[in-house]
Amino acid sequence: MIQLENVTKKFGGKVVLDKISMDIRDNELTVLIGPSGCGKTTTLKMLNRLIAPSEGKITIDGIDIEAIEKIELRRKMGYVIQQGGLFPHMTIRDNIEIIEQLEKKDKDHIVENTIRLMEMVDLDPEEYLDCYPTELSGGQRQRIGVIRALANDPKIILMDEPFSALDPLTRSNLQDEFVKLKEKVDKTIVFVTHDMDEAIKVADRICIMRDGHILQFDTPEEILRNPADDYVENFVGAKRIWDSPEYIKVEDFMIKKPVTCHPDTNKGRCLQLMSSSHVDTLLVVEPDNTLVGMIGRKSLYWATDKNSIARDMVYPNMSVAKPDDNIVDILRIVDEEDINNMPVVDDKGKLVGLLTSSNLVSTLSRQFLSEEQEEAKQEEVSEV
Amino acid sequence: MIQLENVTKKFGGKVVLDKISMDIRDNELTVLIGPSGCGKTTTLKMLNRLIAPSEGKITIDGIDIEAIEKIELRRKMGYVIQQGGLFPHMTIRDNIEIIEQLEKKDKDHIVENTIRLMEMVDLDPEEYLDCYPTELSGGQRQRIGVIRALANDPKIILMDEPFSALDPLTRSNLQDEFVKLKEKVDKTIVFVTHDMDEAIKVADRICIMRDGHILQFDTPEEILRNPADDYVENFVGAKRIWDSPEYIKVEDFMIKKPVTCHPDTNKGRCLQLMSSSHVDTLLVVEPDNTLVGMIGRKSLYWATDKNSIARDMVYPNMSVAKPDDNIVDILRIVDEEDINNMPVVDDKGKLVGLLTSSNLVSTLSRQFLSEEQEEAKQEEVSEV
Amino acid sequence: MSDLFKYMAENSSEIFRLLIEHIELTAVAVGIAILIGVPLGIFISYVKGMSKPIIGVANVVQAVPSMAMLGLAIPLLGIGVLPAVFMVTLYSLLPIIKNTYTGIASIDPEMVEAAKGIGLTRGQVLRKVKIPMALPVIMAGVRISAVTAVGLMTMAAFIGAGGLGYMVFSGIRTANNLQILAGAIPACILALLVDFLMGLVEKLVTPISLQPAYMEAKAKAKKGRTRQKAILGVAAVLLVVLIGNSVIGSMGGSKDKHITIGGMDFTEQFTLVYLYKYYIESETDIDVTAETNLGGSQVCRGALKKDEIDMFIDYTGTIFVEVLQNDPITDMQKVYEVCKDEMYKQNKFILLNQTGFNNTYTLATSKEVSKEYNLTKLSDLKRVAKKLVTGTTFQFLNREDCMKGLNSKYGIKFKDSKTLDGTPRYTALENREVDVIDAFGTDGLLKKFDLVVLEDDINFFAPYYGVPVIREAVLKEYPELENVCNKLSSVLDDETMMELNYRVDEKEEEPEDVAKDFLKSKGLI
Amino acid sequence: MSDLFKYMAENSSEIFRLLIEHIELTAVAVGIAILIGVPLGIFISYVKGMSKPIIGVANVVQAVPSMAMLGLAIPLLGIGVLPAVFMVTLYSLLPIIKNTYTGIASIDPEMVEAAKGIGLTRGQVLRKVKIPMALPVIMAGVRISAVTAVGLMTMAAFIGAGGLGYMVFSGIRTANNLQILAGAIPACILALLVDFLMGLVEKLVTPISLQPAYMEAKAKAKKGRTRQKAILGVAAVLLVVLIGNSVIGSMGGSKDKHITIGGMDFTEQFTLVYLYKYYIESETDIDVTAETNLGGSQVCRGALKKDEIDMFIDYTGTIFVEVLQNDPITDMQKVYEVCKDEMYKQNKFILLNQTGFNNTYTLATSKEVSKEYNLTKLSDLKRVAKKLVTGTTFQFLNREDCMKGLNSKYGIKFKDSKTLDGTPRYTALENREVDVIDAFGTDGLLKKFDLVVLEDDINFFAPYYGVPVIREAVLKEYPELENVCNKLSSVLDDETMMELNYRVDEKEEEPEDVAKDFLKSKGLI
Ligand SMILES: Nc1ncnc2c1ncn2[C@@H]1O[C@H](COP(=O)(O)OP(=O)(O)OP(=O)(O)O)[C@@H](O)[C@H]1O
Ligand SMILES: Nc1ncnc2c1ncn2[C@@H]1O[C@H](COP(=O)(O)OP(=O)(O)OP(=O)(O)O)[C@@H](O)[C@H]1O
Ligand SMILES: [Mg+2]
Ligand SMILES: [Mg+2]
Repeated sequence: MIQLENVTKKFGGKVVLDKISMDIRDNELTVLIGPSGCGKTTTLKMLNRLIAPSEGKITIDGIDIEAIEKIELRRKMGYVIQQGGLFPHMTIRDNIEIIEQLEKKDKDHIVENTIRLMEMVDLDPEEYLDCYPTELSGGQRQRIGVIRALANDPKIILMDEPFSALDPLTRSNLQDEFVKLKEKVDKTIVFVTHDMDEAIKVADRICIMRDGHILQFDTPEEILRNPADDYVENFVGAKRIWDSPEYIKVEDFMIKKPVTCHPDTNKGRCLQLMSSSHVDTLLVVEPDNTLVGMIGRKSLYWATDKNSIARDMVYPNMSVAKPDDNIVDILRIVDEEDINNMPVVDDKGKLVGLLTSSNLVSTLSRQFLSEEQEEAKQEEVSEV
Repeated sequence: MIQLENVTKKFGGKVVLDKISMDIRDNELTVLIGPSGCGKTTTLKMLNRLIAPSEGKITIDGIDIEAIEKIELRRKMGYVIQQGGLFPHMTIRDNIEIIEQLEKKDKDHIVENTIRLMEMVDLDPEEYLDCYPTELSGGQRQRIGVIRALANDPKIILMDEPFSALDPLTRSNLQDEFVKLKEKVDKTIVFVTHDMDEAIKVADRICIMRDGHILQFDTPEEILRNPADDYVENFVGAKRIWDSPEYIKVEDFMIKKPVTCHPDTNKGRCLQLMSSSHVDTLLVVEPDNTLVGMIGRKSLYWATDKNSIARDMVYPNMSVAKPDDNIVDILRIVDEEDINNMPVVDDKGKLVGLLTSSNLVSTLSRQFLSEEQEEAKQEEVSEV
Repeated sequence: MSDLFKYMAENSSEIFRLLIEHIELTAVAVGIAILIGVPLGIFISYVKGMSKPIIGVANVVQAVPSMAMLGLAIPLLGIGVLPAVFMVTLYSLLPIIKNTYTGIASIDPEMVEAAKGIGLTRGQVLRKVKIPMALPVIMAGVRISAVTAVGLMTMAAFIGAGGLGYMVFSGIRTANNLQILAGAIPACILALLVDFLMGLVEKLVTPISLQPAYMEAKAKAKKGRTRQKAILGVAAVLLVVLIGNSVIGSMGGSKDKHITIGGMDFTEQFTLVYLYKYYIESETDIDVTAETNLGGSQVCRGALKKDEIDMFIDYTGTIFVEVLQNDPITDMQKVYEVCKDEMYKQNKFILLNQTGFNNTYTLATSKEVSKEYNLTKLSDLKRVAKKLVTGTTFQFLNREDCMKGLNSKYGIKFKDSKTLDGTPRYTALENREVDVIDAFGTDGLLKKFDLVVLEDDINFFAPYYGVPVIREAVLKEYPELENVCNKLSSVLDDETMMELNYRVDEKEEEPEDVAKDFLKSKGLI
Repeated sequence: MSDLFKYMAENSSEIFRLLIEHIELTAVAVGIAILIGVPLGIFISYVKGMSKPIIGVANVVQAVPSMAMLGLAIPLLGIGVLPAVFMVTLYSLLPIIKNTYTGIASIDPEMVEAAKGIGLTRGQVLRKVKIPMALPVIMAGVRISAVTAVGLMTMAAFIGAGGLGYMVFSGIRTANNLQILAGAIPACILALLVDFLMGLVEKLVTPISLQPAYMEAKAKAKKGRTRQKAILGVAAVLLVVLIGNSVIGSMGGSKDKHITIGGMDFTEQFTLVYLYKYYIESETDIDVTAETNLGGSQVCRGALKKDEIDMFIDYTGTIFVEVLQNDPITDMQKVYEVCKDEMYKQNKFILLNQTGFNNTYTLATSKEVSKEYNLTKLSDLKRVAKKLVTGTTFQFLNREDCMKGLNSKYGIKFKDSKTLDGTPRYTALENREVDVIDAFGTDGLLKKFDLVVLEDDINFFAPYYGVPVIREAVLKEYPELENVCNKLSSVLDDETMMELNYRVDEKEEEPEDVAKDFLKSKGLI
């Protein structure tokens, strides 16, 4: 665990980081994100002692890093540098292998490792290993920077905007690689990015910074669902959550007070209820709110007996949703089963809400409609 | 107009660009996009003669650029360099103003212009103009690189991944600035990026490159809707279109053969029709397919007269959609008017399709469900 | 150590004069080397094919031994400032060219591409990017050159261009370590000063951000610049004044009627040059340049032959023995005539009338002794030598035409002979440890210690009379010079020269002033 | 021009020998300078406070005039290889230190940060990043130093360390431009060679990507490297062999019983040194180091005084006139005795027996003339001079102890006297344009032209007999030397030396071989 305690950094008189504290947990991928110039790189460089904090202290597993030998500290940490930082006088191979070579690792192992890494970032080892950095494109250089940090198989990896110059396909592959890496081999990764999609995709926890302060440090889900303030919400992007629809839960958008009736209500009363409350569906519940079933106009038609009661008219095979199902689950069901309405039931079988097609449509349309409209609709929808 | 004709570039024996031809139109923002190493930067550098093509020729307004004096050519073109390319020995001010100073422009004008530009990219002139590049963060440097290219107010601007190091808010502001710039003051912009969202947002036309070839060169809409091949589709991202929902047209997802009835059909026949075809709504059309209206179960209830015919039972105030309305328009209407079904009618009032809530839901859910499911559903949906 | 301080203090005015000369010479040479070397270095970094040949030439030049270079330069450029500056400039080129070339060639090519990409012309890329970024390396070359030039410029003294080398080489010639150090130490200090000033230049022209550790010192650096500029400004003004002075001086000398009088490198000669200069200038409308400090008589004679000077004051004995390779004889008139004839025959040099001073060996004694033994002439020695102790140089003691001759030819035998050197002889005489010492006829010390010079009534010592030597062509052009010089020459006698030398050496007056003074006091000007 | 080629061709073996010496000296000096300078430059780029003082010291050293440096170094380090290498090393330091410092200090700090960031230690940052990136600048400094050192090393000749400077300075002393050039031109070529080799080193150690324009030449460069390595390999092997040789040579000389014989810088002395060396070595178990080419007799005497050599062969006349400042006399025994006494008194130097050769002025004539006028002795001249024409140097004509004396003391008056110089005298004699010429007693040319040397039966010419001079202490340690040397000395006469000189000068045999040969032929070894 890496801990920052009240760390402040000043350049000249300018305060760049202002008493920030954070815990970076082991085997997690922590993302630092924030607007340009907020101090992400500075924070990262303090972790491997390229920059000394003006105040405060940083510990790794409880040991002040000032007490750890610099070189040892840095060899334990891979470091991907923001602007690449490849050595122009070395071939790509030497750039990648420099630390391994210095540590006199087994030759064959080095070569194998390099080839594996090159393949991981989708660069042809044959073609590029003997080139010099100037012969590579921007994105290719960046990838070399990334694998240089991995070559020595460090426990901690610091990555400063490692994929900023990559196209979406390559980038997405690499993101997956890193998530896998962290999970399979227990790496602690600190990852700077300015791309919220990326952050949400890879992060275990996200630290949102601004002007040298930490605004929020939490899981992606919490940040998406409960942004700490307007700035975070805005930075994350109000519609961002649609890029992670699994965080949109049924309880967030279901109709919370659907129109219900007692199981003993008769057909006429049912029809009357539908008309008076402008709905096509009634939910049949016991007095203790246990869901019995659902009836619609169709069922009323089919029920030829004038005295049929609600309990007898309910649809068969009714699908139900749970309040913490997410919208993707629901859409999949809706899509598969071609149904329009779906009651929401808690663990004990009690009715808590209702999902309808139009309710889904209006939820889904939120991502495309502008804030104001949305806001205005919000209440309306939840009352339908 | 900048034209590339069969331009080939080899580095050593390696073919980096292979006979590419393209027209870059005046006053348009042309985006070059493609995977890392595909030759975007190389193409850009050939436009201002930093690199000479191995074969082929490049013309500007019909004049071979080889015939234009290099310096004149370059001064006519702003150039934002991929890795920043700021001069470390000059202050930010000098970096920005270097060309203006050399051209001995009016001092006051230069100062004003610089301040304006700094404010455009959201950097405090007071704070940064006297700094040196090493004192700036990655994103700050990149922004300086951008305004250096603008300082001399060139007609053509070449931008090589100009916003890759910027956070989403800053980036989005700058994207807007550039779109405005192009529209207001007639600039021709060639913009390299690897970010498809960005490309779609700012581009008039997008050139998708791969391995030194042009895969597709078209408007964003065309590329989104009709990717030239699987690679493009994949590169663009199948779900990408949901980021530009305005390109999703009603005709793309409406039910193309809704259940209709003649205006003279009586109530019983209507009910029968609904049951047999499992729908809640019937569209009432003249024999020449002109839409008369829509009836649903509700209207059948209300029509107490057993002999009522369809024509008399249609809903009042029916909203209709046009086939080239986009999904956002429709959602807005659905949202505002709280309706479930909407017939689609062409310019002549003839019925061409129908939109229903569940049809909308399944369309919208496509963005979240995986390819296979989607593919499978595709036909189903369009038949409902 | 304290000896050294004393020596330097005693000779401070001369050291200072030489230092100034040295600064002028070095500044000009380094300046020219920079003006040539930096553009050349830049040039070859652009034109690929040229770097090898040009650096090759600079290498070859650097490898030529400096003595050989001098040897080769003199026939081409003669003596004086020109060849000295030329030589030092040549030697200064390599570090400047090489470092300029290396500095510019090793700039990050991506930086250059960026500069080109934003539309800088070749020249602007150079001025705005390449030179500023290569500046630390270029300046390293310049500083190496400048410092080396300070040391090399000591060679200038070999060819009469003056400078601190004069001290060093006369120190080496006379094995006088103090003198060597008195020349070498100011040179070293000058080198430090030069490097310091160059360092300031470098700091001023180097962009702050390229200076190591500028961040912490950013504010300070900006403030510091003002002070640096001030120091440099003062230095520059001083230099311009210095060089301007000597340029104007030399320009002032190029009027219509004009001659140059050369002088050797010891006190008497300085004064003599100015004596003739002022007198000629007052009696004629000829303008005279004083070209003092040309080294030995050999050098002066060479300069006269090559028309670099028009006249100088030689000594008859020197011509007779050294040039004509005769054994010394004592007949002053015969010596003069042989010299006059031979010099004319060999070189078309004309010897004007001999002056009245004879800078030869003499014997001197104190007033006291003189009275006691009634000793005023050499011939008196026969009588009293047995009672006297001499204190002479080793050389005087062993030369046939000195002590040995006195003994063998005139049977003069002293009671005892001690070998002593330099000033100690005079002190020993004063303390009466010795009674008679040897001396040169016009030595200022004779005057200082107020001694009695024994009159050479037996014509024993070979004559070393001062005599103006002039080229025939010059005399034809300005025939008036003959009378004027002769008139002055007749006024100058041992007594006078001794006095004048005394004033310059002991009282540390300037030779110019002493000369002017004397001429005025005699009503000559 | 063609003169020059001829001269160089004629002296090619000597030039080559000097060149090899020069290469050894320069290589060692530059090698040491690199070993000191580069680490020092690196050191001061790390330890901020040190850069000023250390560069300051290097500046000061650079500004010391080289002559003064020599003057100061000799008392400390004596003469020979050590002070020469020391001096050149000192002068080579500044460019190396300064450029190393500048190169390292001006590396892009972001690059250094990257290196630190990925976990390189200070040393690794230095080795892997800083040095490779600064290499062009460092090598520029090294190349400047190396080339300058080639030129400076000519100074070595002043203190008996040999090298090409020997040619240059003896050329300067004798105003022989051909000789100057014959020394200077190989030095220049050597400089180019050194720079070329250094260039190869630089190319090999510089990462390809930092070399200008590597891209186009990438494939070529890789191929080229093999060839470069080969060239460098050969050069390195040669150098090691050279230096190794001289090191082993000098080590071999440090056996238990051991003396060093010094020699001056002309042909005869080379042979003499080897003659005594081989003879002593064969007759005793003393090991002798030959320290030839020490400059003039002054230098040898200095070296003897400072125990740097133990013995050398001086000339009686030289001691008598130059050291003791006597007027020349003709009595060879008296001269010898005066010299012997005085040298012992003054320095505890012991003059062993005089040799039989007298390297003084003589007159010579052709066999033909000799027969015609029955002319074999000087006294014969009285009789026939009126009919003869002499061809002599200007000096001979004008010296009292030469032609003038013949005239004045013996009334010998020739029909006519022409002044001629050098070899032309011999040719003129051969063509009978003149009948009698002057010569030095042991000149090889006498032998070459097979001339008759007129016997000095009137004891006219001052004696310049060769005489071994040895320190008393040495003789005490190895008393056997006295007999051995005397035995050899008695064998050496004019005839012999003339023969030997002739073989070395004209037949271009090596002095060692000639000496060995001679001793063998006489059954001496
Ligand atoms: N100087 C060079 N020498 C050799 N190969 C080069 C050189 N410059 C570029 N290349 C190669 O040309 C190809 C195209 O490079 P280019 O820089 O145009 O790519 P790019 O499309 O801009 O990529 P990126 O998005 O990563 O910046 C790459 O494979 C690169 O390795
Ligand atoms: N060496 C320095 N001297 C002075 N100020 C600095 C220095 N390094 C960084 N700064 C300032 O500190 C602030 C934070 O810089 P930092 O590089 O940490 O930003 P960042 O969050 O990494 O931004 P970006 O996303 O643009 O890379 C910036 O305002 C920058 O101007
Ligand atoms: Mg950053
Ligand atoms: Mg690129």
